[in-house]
Amino acid sequence: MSKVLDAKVLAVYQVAPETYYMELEAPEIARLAVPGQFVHVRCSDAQDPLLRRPLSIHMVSRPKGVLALLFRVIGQGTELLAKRQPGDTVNLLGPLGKGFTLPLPGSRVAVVAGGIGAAPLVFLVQELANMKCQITVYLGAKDKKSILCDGQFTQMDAEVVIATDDGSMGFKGNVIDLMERHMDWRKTAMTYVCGPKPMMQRVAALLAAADVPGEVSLEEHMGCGVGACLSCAVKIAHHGQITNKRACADGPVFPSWQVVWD
Amino acid sequence: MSKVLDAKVLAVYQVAPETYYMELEAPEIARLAVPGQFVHVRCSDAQDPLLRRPLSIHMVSRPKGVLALLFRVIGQGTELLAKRQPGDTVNLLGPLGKGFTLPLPGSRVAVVAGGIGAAPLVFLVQELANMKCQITVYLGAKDKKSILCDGQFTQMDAEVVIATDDGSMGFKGNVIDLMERHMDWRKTAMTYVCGPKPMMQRVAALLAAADVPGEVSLEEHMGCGVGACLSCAVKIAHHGQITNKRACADGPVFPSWQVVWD
Amino acid sequence: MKPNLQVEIGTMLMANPVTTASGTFGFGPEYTPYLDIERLGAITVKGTTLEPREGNPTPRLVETPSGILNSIGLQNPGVDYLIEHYAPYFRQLKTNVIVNIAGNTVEEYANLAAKLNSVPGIAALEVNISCPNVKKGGLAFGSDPVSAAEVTKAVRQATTLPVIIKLSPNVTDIAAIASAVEEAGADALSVINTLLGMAIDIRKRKPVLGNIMGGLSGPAVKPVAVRAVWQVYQRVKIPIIGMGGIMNAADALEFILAGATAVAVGTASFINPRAAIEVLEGIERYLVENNIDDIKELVGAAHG
Amino acid sequence: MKPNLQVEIGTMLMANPVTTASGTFGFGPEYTPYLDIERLGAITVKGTTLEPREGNPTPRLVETPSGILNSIGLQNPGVDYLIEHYAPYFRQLKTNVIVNIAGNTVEEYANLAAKLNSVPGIAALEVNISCPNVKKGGLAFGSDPVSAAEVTKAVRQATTLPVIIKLSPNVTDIAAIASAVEEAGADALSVINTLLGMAIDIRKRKPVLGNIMGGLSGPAVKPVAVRAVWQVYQRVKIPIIGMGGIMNAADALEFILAGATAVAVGTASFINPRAAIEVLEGIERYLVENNIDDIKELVGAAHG
Ligand SMILES: Cc1cc2nc3c(=O)[nH]c(=O)nc-3n(C[C@H](O)[C@H](O)[C@H](O)COP(=O)(O)OP(=O)(O)OC[C@H]3O[C@@H](n4cnc5c(N)ncnc54)[C@H](O)[C@@H]3O)c2cc1C
Ligand SMILES: Cc1cc2nc3c(=O)[nH]c(=O)nc-3n(C[C@H](O)[C@H](O)[C@H](O)COP(=O)(O)OP(=O)(O)OC[C@H]3O[C@@H](n4cnc5c(N)ncnc54)[C@H](O)[C@@H]3O)c2cc1C
Ligand SMILES: Cc1cc2nc3c(=O)[nH]c(=O)nc-3n(C[C@H](O)[C@H](O)[C@H](O)COP(=O)(O)O)c2cc1C
Ligand SMILES: Cc1cc2nc3c(=O)[nH]c(=O)nc-3n(C[C@H](O)[C@H](O)[C@H](O)COP(=O)(O)O)c2cc1C
Ligand code: FES
Ligand code: FES
Repeated sequence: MSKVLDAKVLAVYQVAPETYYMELEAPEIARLAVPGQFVHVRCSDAQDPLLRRPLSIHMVSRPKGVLALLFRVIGQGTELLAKRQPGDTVNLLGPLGKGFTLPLPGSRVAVVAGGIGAAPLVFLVQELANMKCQITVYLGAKDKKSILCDGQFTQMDAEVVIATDDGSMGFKGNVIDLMERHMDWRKTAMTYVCGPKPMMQRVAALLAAADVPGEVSLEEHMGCGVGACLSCAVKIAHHGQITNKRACADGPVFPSWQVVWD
Repeated sequence: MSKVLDAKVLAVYQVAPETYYMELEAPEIARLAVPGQFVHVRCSDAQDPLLRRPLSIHMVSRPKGVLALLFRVIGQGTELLAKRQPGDTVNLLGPLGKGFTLPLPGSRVAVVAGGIGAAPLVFLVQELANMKCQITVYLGAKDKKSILCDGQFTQMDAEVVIATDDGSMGFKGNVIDLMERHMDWRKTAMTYVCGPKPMMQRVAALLAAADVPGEVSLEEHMGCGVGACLSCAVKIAHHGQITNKRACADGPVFPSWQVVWD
Repeated sequence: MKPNLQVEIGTMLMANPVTTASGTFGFGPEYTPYLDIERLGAITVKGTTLEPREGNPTPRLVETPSGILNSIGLQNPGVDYLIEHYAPYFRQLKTNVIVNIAGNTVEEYANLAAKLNSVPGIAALEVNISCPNVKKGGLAFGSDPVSAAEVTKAVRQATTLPVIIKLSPNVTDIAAIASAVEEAGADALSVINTLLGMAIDIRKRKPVLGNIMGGLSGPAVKPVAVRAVWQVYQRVKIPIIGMGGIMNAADALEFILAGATAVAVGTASFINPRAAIEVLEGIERYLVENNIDDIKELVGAAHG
Repeated sequence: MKPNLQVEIGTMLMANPVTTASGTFGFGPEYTPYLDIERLGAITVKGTTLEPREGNPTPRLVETPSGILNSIGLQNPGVDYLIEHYAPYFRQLKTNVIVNIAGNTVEEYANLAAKLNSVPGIAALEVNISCPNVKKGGLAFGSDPVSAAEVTKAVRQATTLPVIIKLSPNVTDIAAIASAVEEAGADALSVINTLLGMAIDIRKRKPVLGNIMGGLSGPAVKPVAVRAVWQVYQRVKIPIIGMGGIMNAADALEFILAGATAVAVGTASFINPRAAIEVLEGIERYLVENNIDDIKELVGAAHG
């Protein structure tokens, strides 16, 4: 079940270049949400920009009824969103989509995050930590300044290994290179991936080659967000058949080996 | 000469129901402006609402480089404008249009304001007071709460007579009724009028019947504001000929006897 | 006193003049978490074809100023699937379900109409004639009066359901098409489908949409849609379902005053899932506030 | 190295591809406080008719979502006044002046073209064929290929100036009209004029505009305009001046990539009086950043 409601902004601040953290009062959504789901956010009251913007649920505090977003300013919508002040309201539609498949409690899992892809994975690691999983997070970004959520992951007792393109923090290179060295992820029950498409495609290939199950969170341009408009089609192979699935309603999380990358 | 520039909001507050006062740092415009002129204000950075909004120059302080607006929240544009905070910027195009014709120094003049029509007349009375004119202001509104600028007019040594529709302040009735009792305006060098169109039309008739010169400030929906698009046509009779004039460039102030009311 | 909101589209009785626009509301269940769809006068469901369709390559959607371009390409599971899986659901609904159909040839339209004719749960057919006529080099059926009338006749003969022809705005003279399909037996008209448009990605130097061109909808098109309803109303006697950029009751009232008997809410549902119900409530409020007993008094009232 | 921005519209050389859209820029002087109009590749001035025109009743303008509807009705002082009062000013300008003309009959267009032919200071004629053909019951010249071609031929024969035909988007097949006017001797095309639209005042229950219908322009129409340029580019060889909702350089580049050799900035000037110059500067910046030596490399580049 999902809701549409005005949520009060509790806090908003910049956490990295062009990246904002926002806390919203939305108890109904916080209560229902599972990791990997998203909210469809109205960034303007006017008719331009018109559409909502899909943003992952970054964290929730059910006792406090709080939902957090972590987003990068890309264009008009996210720019307007970043300007909201505490006390303002933001209209949310959610929680939407199908989240990550959780493993058995105590499992060993890997989490792979590229750039802003870290956003939904914090909520996931919250849950995994509650389930006493053994978690390794492979965290990549352009440079040290752009590394997101490393502190949060560490606090939740996840092992965090970092890669930056320029080597300003952790391993110098990208997350794929990093994974190719650290082979621990081969022994996991599940690898969860979120990041830029080319990176997810390469991680999916890595997982497939090692025959390790994984899940990726896909991004497609969305209209409705609720499965009605078929804008967000992604090609999914299942039992030898390729069909269109809706990123918003059938995903955004899909098994890494089923995605037909183009 | 007119400018287009980003002006910093210095102050903004509500002064009456749905009515806001805004102070902007705009020295170039303050320096050039004369009473009766307006600025064309961009109320949104997005493309909806698209057009600028014409607002009269309410007051200027040339030494401080400050320009003030007084506006009523009517729709989308003015609503967005009222939400600006000190420190924000507002894009202004101005000063635009042809202002009021000033009388000889020391003249006896009348000023007639209906509702938000008081906005440009404060700047006018500033100038008239500097010219040591003898000023009577006929000030009308729906009720006491909606009477605007009476304090300002009094401070500038203008005589202020008030009419409210419900009698909650001053004379009970409209400004026309008030003028019909107070016949002083018949002895003036000029009567300046700004308010709702039907009121201006009736005042113009009153002035014509008494053969007293007057000027009215007209409102028309505007595109460019600079005389290029011909959206803001008003019918003006001159030497027996009726022609289209542009409210933005040839006005907004026109001789009361020349306006062809429809 | 509650004003009378009931309107008729052919023999279909609508409790109120509000429906949804095809392709923007799925098959109904997608929006049930947000509103009671049975309160609407009807729901109009996704375009259906004879065979299942995969639709167009992605991206299928791009935002434009106050609008969106879409090129879904009629992805749908086919009419047989609809009859088997959705019709039983439609039947339970306490509102009308309008099924939107699309074909490549006149025969396909006729077949679709015949297949859907006796299916319980379906209140009316809306015929999308903005599709390319495969036999005529891909020109849309809706782009000339003759082929528009042909489709209308074929559907008319194949069904006893009310036939609503959905007009394309991408024509020189929409009233001429309207008149031709009225003559050919249409019970009502939907006005308008999307405007043909496109967007270019200046970084990639290629069209944004996988299918190059798409259909423009949303508030941006409202002035064109109101004008189309106005022109069509002056030419035909059959009722019009107005649509194109309706975001709220005020927008819907523009269409009704221009001549629409009913209205459809499309793109607005993406922005506000409760848009259709809010349009309905707002229309009712307007009638009450203006002491109007019957919505029909407003239909075309702006023509003076 | 500075990229080459020069383009040719027929025999008219433009130092850069940016001009203004007729009716949105007056006769030039209105905008000189805000930008150096001589830096533009050309300015296109207000539509001119044989006799002076009073224009339409007010309101003549209404804002719509991301757009405006206008029904100025070609208010203008007439061609003789233009020749006498504005041409001397045009002559002094260090840029091209394109004069936009409009008529009620083919003869009027021919007369206008003949009168303007030998006038110094005028670089080209842009022919607005969206006007009603008085002899054909008011159907717009631009709405069918035959009458569009007739106007083109008549103007072509009456002048040696470059002839730019300005196409209406309110047609079923804009490429067919484009092709017909190319054949009839047009040197270039302006694509597009405004979309026919209207708005209704729900309080007064009457159309907002004094003239009932008006022309829709601004960002709302951009997707339709880009599509039109794309379609026309595929059909004709003559250069296209693209316009319709260009607000900034990114928008202008969409038109160029779709096939426009030059672009016109219209409604945008109302919102930002410096828009035309900023479009020019932005195009130049894009070329530099992408190491493109010549704007011509981009024209139609999205067709792949
Ligand atoms: C399920 C899902 C979850 C997401 N979670 C996050 C998150 O937690 N943090 C974050 O920073 N970003 C996230 N994104 C991406 C985010 O939606 C886009 O960055 C955002 O929509 C850009 O909007 P804009 O107006 O700033 O940019 P513009 O480029 O101006 O947007 C124009 C249009 O393109 C769409 N668009 C642009 N980029 C994307 C994209 N990557 N994915 C989908 N639509 C896009 C916009 O929604 C809008 O309709 C997520 C995307 C999806 C699909
Ligand atoms: C020369 C001039 C000076 C003005 N000075 C003032 C002033 O000092 N204070 C003040 O409160 N108002 C003034 N107005 C009126 C003011 O411009 C409108 O109230 C304002 O544009 C409404 O915008 P909106 O978006 O809030 O309303 P909406 O109704 O949403 O506006 C829709 C469109 O209609 C136009 N519009 C609506 N009402 C008017 C109107 N009365 N005149 C012109 N265009 C209108 C808007 O500009 C916009 O394009 C003045 C108008 C003119 C022409
Ligand atoms: C995503 C999307 C899908 C659509 N699919 C269909 C369709 O299958 N059949 C059809 O006749 N119209 C379809 N349309 C057009 C709408 O039904 C409607 O005519 C148009 O969008 C204008 O209304 P709006 O501006 O309120 O959306 C679709 C529109 C959108 C936005
Ligand atoms: C107020 C106004 C007046 C116009 N007058 C004319 C005109 O006289 N002749 C003409 O050919 N086009 C006229 N146009 C159309 C524009 O030149 C242009 O084709 C159209 O507005 C699309 O461009 P835009 O969206 O950038 O404004 C006018 C447009 C506007 C907004
Ligand atoms: S966004 Fe509409 S179906 Fe996914
Ligand atoms: S608003 Fe453009 S001429 Fe007055």
